[in-house]
Amino acid sequence: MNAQHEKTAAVPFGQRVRDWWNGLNRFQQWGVLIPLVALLYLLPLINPPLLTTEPGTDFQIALFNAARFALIAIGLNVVVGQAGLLDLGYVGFFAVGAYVAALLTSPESPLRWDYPWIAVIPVAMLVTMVSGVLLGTPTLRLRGDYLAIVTLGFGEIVRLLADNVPGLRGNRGFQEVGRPELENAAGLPIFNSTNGTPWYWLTITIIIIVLVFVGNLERSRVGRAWIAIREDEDAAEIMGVPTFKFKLWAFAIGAAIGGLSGVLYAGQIGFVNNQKFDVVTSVLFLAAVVLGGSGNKVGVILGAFVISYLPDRFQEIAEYKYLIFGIALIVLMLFRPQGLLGARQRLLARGRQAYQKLLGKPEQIATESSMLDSKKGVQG
Amino acid sequence: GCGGGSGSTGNGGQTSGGQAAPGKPGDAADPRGDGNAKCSNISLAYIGTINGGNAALGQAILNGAQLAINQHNSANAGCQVNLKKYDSEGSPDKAPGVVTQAITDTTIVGVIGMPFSGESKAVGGTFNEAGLVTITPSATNPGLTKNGWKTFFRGLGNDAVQGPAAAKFLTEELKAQKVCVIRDDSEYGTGLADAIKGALGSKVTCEDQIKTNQREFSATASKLKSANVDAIFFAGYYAEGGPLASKLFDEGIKAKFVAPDGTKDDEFIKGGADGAEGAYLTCPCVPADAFTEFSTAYKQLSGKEPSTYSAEGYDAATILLKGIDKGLKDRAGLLDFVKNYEGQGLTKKFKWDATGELTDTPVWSYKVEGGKIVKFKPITK
Amino acid sequence: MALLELNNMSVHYGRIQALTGVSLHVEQGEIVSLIGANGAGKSTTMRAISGVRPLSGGTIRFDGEDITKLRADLRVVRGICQSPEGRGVFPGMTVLENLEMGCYTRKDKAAIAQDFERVFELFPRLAERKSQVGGTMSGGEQQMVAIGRALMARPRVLLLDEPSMGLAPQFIQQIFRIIREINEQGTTVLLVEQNAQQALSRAHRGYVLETGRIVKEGTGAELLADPSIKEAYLGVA
Amino acid sequence: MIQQLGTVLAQDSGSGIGFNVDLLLENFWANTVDGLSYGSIYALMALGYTLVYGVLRLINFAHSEVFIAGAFGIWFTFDALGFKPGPTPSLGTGEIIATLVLAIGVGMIVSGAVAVIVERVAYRPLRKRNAPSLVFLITAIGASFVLQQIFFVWRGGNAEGAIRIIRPTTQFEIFGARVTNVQIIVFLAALVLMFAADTFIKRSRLGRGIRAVAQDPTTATLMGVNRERVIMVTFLIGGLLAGAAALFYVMQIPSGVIYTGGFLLGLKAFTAAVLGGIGNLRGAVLGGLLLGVVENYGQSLFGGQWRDVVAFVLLIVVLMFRPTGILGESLGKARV
Amino acid sequence: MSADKRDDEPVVEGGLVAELERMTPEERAAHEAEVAEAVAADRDIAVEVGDTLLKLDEVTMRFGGLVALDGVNFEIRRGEILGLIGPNGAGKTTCFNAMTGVYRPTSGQVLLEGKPIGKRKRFQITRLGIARTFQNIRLFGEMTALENVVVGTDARHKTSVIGALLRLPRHHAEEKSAVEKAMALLEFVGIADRAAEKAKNLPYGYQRRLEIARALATEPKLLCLDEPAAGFNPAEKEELMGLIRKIRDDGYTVLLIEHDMKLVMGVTDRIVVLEFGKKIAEGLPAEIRDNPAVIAAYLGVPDDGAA
Ligand SMILES: Nc1ncnc2c1ncn2[C@@H]1O[C@H](COP(=O)(O)OP(=O)(O)OP(=O)(O)O)[C@@H](O)[C@H]1O
Ligand SMILES: Nc1ncnc2c1ncn2[C@@H]1O[C@H](COP(=O)(O)OP(=O)(O)OP(=O)(O)O)[C@@H](O)[C@H]1O
Ligand SMILES: CC(C)C[C@H](N)C(=O)O
Ligand SMILES: [Mg+2]
Ligand SMILES: [Mg+2]
Repeated sequence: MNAQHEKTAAVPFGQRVRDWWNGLNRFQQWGVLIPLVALLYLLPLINPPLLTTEPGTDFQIALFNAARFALIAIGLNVVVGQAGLLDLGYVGFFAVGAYVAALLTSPESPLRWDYPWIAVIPVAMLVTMVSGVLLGTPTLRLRGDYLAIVTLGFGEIVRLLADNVPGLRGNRGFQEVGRPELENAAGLPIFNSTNGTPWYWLTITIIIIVLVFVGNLERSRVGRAWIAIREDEDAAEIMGVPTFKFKLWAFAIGAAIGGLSGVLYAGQIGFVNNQKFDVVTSVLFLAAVVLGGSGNKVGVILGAFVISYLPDRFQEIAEYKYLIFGIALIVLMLFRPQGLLGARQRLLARGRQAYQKLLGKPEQIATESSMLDSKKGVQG
Repeated sequence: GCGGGSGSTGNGGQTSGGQAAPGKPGDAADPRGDGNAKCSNISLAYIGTINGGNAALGQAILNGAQLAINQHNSANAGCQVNLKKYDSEGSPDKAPGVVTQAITDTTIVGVIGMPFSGESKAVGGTFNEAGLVTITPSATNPGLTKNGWKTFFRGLGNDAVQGPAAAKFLTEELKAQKVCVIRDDSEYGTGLADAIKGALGSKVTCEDQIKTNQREFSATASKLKSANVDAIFFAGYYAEGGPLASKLFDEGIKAKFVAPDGTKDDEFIKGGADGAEGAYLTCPCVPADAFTEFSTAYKQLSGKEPSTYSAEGYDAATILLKGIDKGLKDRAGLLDFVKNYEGQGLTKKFKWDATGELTDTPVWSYKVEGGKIVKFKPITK
Repeated sequence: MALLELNNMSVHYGRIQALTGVSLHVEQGEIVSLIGANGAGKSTTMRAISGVRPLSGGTIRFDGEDITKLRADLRVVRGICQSPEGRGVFPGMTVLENLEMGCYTRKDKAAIAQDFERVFELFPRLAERKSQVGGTMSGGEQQMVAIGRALMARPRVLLLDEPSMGLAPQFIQQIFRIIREINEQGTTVLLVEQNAQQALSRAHRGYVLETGRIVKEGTGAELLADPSIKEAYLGVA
Repeated sequence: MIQQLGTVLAQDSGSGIGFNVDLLLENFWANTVDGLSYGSIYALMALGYTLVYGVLRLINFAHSEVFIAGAFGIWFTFDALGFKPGPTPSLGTGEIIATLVLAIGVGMIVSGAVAVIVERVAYRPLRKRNAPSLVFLITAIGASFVLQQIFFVWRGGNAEGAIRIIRPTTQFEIFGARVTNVQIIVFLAALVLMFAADTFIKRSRLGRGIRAVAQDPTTATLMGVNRERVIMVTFLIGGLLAGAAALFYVMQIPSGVIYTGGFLLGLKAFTAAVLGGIGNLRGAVLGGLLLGVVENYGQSLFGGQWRDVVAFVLLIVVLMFRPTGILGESLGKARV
Repeated sequence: MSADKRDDEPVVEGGLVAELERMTPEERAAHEAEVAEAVAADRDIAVEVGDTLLKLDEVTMRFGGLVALDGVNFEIRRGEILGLIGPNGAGKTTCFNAMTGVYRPTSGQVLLEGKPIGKRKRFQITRLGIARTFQNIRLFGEMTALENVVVGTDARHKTSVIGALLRLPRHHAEEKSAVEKAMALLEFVGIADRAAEKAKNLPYGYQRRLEIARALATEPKLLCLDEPAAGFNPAEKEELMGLIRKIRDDGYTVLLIEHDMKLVMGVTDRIVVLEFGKKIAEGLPAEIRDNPAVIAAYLGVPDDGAA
């Protein structure tokens, strides 16, 4: 009994935080969330001393990079974390988004149009969604790592098309990619390539919206279907889950979010060429998801922050930055093999209430407590 | 007024039937100035490849600029100018990040760079927005000055000059009737190949494209085998140019190999294995071997002989230093200074037109001989 | 001295304690049955003996040697072999290759050939299907492969985790006969069975496991006669 | 708009896509010969991917760096022997053979050692912690980064110029395609190595252990298989083969050795492994050689810049029709 | 939805017993009514009790040279518990696979309510009303027990992806009822106390029960159980028999594969016997028990200590 006592006491930190959070009611949760989000918005202005990436990298830009990465990670998490489809070519969708933005707004593009920047977003999302469906339709019947390698191939093909299709300008790229046209009082553009703050604000606003939608999905039959597919595709289908349809949706939704972040990236940098869309980038996206805790939205945001932040932070010692990065990746994975925040462990939202109603006690995520209960039961 | 040619000290020993290289013009601007400059907390920046692809080309420039700064600082105790270095890895997609970084550093008032055309193009608009003056010692793509950027100044002749010069070299010097133009996928290679094609016209009987970082050239080799040309012009950088030359040699392709400034570095000879020997190189740069004082100082600093654009880098830094020595401390002031600058440099006379181009732009040819790049002939002056 | 001896053994799955202070011993030449309800910790005990689940307390001794920390594969070399719950047939290997895996640590070619004969005799179905891959066999056929494979190892102690699961009635009879037989030939057996009636009637001794603890032990006959066991494990009828 | 879209896709000088059937027919045999000798590199590398994938279900992204480590080892061996980049020295046959044997030995040892070290330092601790499989993948990428960056920090961003021991010269021709001494050496040596690896895995007890661990690690342990040793041997074999591949690469590729040099090659080799049916040794060899050859046909047909596209399209098309590769995977799955 | 269930004792001891005992009798009655209500959903039933629900018509299944099913014919009538028995490898699981779309029969067809299931996808077959459990348990290991069951209920849900994205009212309603129903089902099979535990951490016997609950959640017309008692001790088997009967009483039709003769004889209404892919007998339990062919092929001569 002693041993058992000790064991239950040693609840890991992440679990404790989660338990605490789940213990709060809606209002208390909002009470914690709102100041937290406010702090996030204020971050570029505060530029906290220890966190800052300067002088190596401009902090505001670093924040934008991190936010953009987080958006990508959220999108990829739908595919990898939720639906369990290993996608090594996610960068392809990111690229499609960036190129759509470039083609529609760069003066070097024959397709340039005159609509405001904001109109690029739906077009880019639609195009990437379609490309997701185009890739998914023939390939989604492949299982596991075969899918991974096919998506990797897809990512490379997208990049190579950017290389080889003359109108996509290969290495030369498109310059002066469009941005939101807002101007400040002095008539200068608010969105430019040197000031990261407006871009950062825009991106986290988008992230919050996306999180709401993705969260809705996650807590619905769609999210459950994804997890079921991830766990056992055959069984899921035999239990009535239209697996192919839901996999395709995961792909399309993930793709659209990837495309969206591509647009933001292209706009902020103002330049798009074929170099940023290689396998390594793709794999770094994946690293953000896994590092944060595949399947955990908040986790992958954290993971994305780490992946994007590290190289920016060590920009000063540029020669070593990727070495440090690689070592950090290995070490972090070693210390947190389940991801920084661990995988999702929450019951479905309504499940908690049902549990409460039926048993008159809060949800028990921790298995050990149910173990104790079972001691009484089972066999007399 | 042409800087090249005047005051030649001769250097026949190394040339193979070529002409003498121009020596240092007597009135070339000296970064040391009068030694009384006053300034504080002010920097210039080199932005370009340092460790990335084709790093040797960037380092040659960086060392030249560093030499000018060192000379300036040792002569002017009251004005210590910092040279900040940013590695763009030579690639247009890495450049925006580092440029942003440089722009947010307000002590930086002028930039030596960007060395390559592609990266220059990617960030020209950003510099322009920030009003930060840039003098490129080497980016040659003609289109760069057509973007309306107010901050872009080119310290050498562009490929609208080098292209026709190279074409002239191919047809007149090498007597080539059939030429294959191979380009890489960079702004530079693409632009230059177009310029050459325009000048050669129907003599271009075959074309091919390779990619940055390509390592394997069998496709190009087999294309060339069936094309049967007299000469090959490769528009690109040495990282691919060397191995390409090597592969073509191994495949028994005998056509003359001609390449531009991007290939003109000792690294080409290493990479070219058996194929580099006998290759010709064109460059809108004058041979630096006669700038004896510069060469010695450069060698002292870097432990190497000056290379392709070392002297141009030195000149660019010198011009910016002149402005600082005049007491200019902000970007706007220095930009204005450069715009109106007129003066003799080590390599040529500097006076920019409204778009940022020079008028005085010599092109030379070089040759690989005995495992070294030696000057061959001036093509145009 | 007991051949296999568990002393005050505890096992955790993460923070869940599955076994608490389990002590039991198996003498050379015995058949010992372990019975208990679903989730009592029977399989966990077997895994711990084989070394694929680490102990969080207590010791395991085999033939006088403390093997608590010994690597799992070396325990096989010492002579402990298990046919695991859920069969663990290698799905991509043929029946023959699966059986060969059983004698992975053996080098006595002649005796191996004999054992093949014996296994094929016991399960003619396996002889018919030598080159079918394990993964496509039916549930019961897979169970045959798993048992055959364990027999191929010629262990000193054979751990059988629910060997009758999924087998048709005529095979269940046979399985218990085989267990008897190999025991008589000198193999010690530790048996986990839901079919408690069968298991206890064949066993020399038995233990009852309840929520991770041993609650009863005795000879097979004693336990069969115990009314509380009758009620809980043997069914009313 | 449609018209403009046309401009974007339109053919342009030297790029764009077109069909050049004549060039393909003209170069068919040359392409085949080149493809086989280059494909040998893919095949040897693919074996390493397939083996590791077999036991750990892990796409070992660090394998390309295991390979490049061997290439660096070989480069430094040449360098230490006094050979330098630039023109090929003229050596006697004996000297050449001795140098090559030494080089392949060094390459194999270096790559083998690096592979085993990566296993020990990066993957084994994760196994101890029961990490989910994606974590291995990310760690593999981390390891790949670290190895690459070690070479970068040490040797910089420029390629070590190719050092050559033999100048490729034509030995004979088949159907008008020249076959060089280098190609003969590479192809024969690779065949010997592939055969040896295949025999080892198929015939030896350890080989059977590898397959058992691949299918069900826990049960394999219950059968007395030492899982850790099996895994180590797997990495070692993969490393040795990659080291040999490194020599064949150095002999055939004019671009020298650079820290990023293994990446695309590794990617293609992995593609080859999947093409053949991952986990299947003969599939890996078949996939490697096939990829080498088809890539070459593709490059004649569509132009050099489409070479890599051809490789990946081939992969996708093959998987469409054979979802587990040409020869199928040998790792079985449980039925419903 | 027959009212008599309310009077039934809880089938499985333990589990919620402690909680239930705390309730007042009225609360308890209400609670049980809730459970019963949720478990026996209002399914539209097209077939009368006793009519043919599912029919196997000359179903043949070949794997290479192996004939796993050889022209098998039998039918399942609505409201009955049909036992499917036979030696190992006789083709029982293959029958299930052919019925649920996992395999396509080489020849012959499966008809549900007179209509061939044809080339329908597996999930469509489930929605038509055939649900199953697996011989080798196939749960969603990382999901909680409750969530596993809710996935089953989703088979009947109509919320679209867009609806879920925007949380439309239908989505709300479906979610709410799904969870309640799932919880009730868990209670029905007796594992509600471990609703929040990951499926993979449940002991074997609990996992089997969970599979049954999940299959029931799809509101099948026909429930197919593949060796549900494997890994149960006799006492637990006894409980399982009660559970199966109760499922039938709720209006489901059950097809049962099982090797435990006591269970099969005790619970089934009719039995079909397969051997080597062929049907060798069909009839009432008592007939089958005494059928010499079945004894020879399957049952064997009763052994001394046999249960
Ligand atoms: N991998 C695991 N993770 C967490 N808990 C586990 C795991 N395996 C088993 N358990 C728990 O440990 C306890 C004992 O399980 P075990 O499998 O040993 O039971 P058993 O007696 O073999 O039951 P059964 O008769 O159902 O096979 C159970 O409560 C089970 O939930
Ligand atoms: N995919 C397959 N490939 C080859 N043979 C198969 C396949 N599936 C089943 N079989 C064979 O078909 C026969 C029938 O198998 P099935 O699983 O239906 O048996 P079963 O009656 O369920 O037996 P058990 O009681 O042992 O579970 C077996 O001999 C099996 O080996
Ligand atoms: C350094 C130089 C070779 C650069 C080259 N002229 C370019 O425009 O990119
Ligand atoms: Mg068990
Ligand atoms: Mg079966």
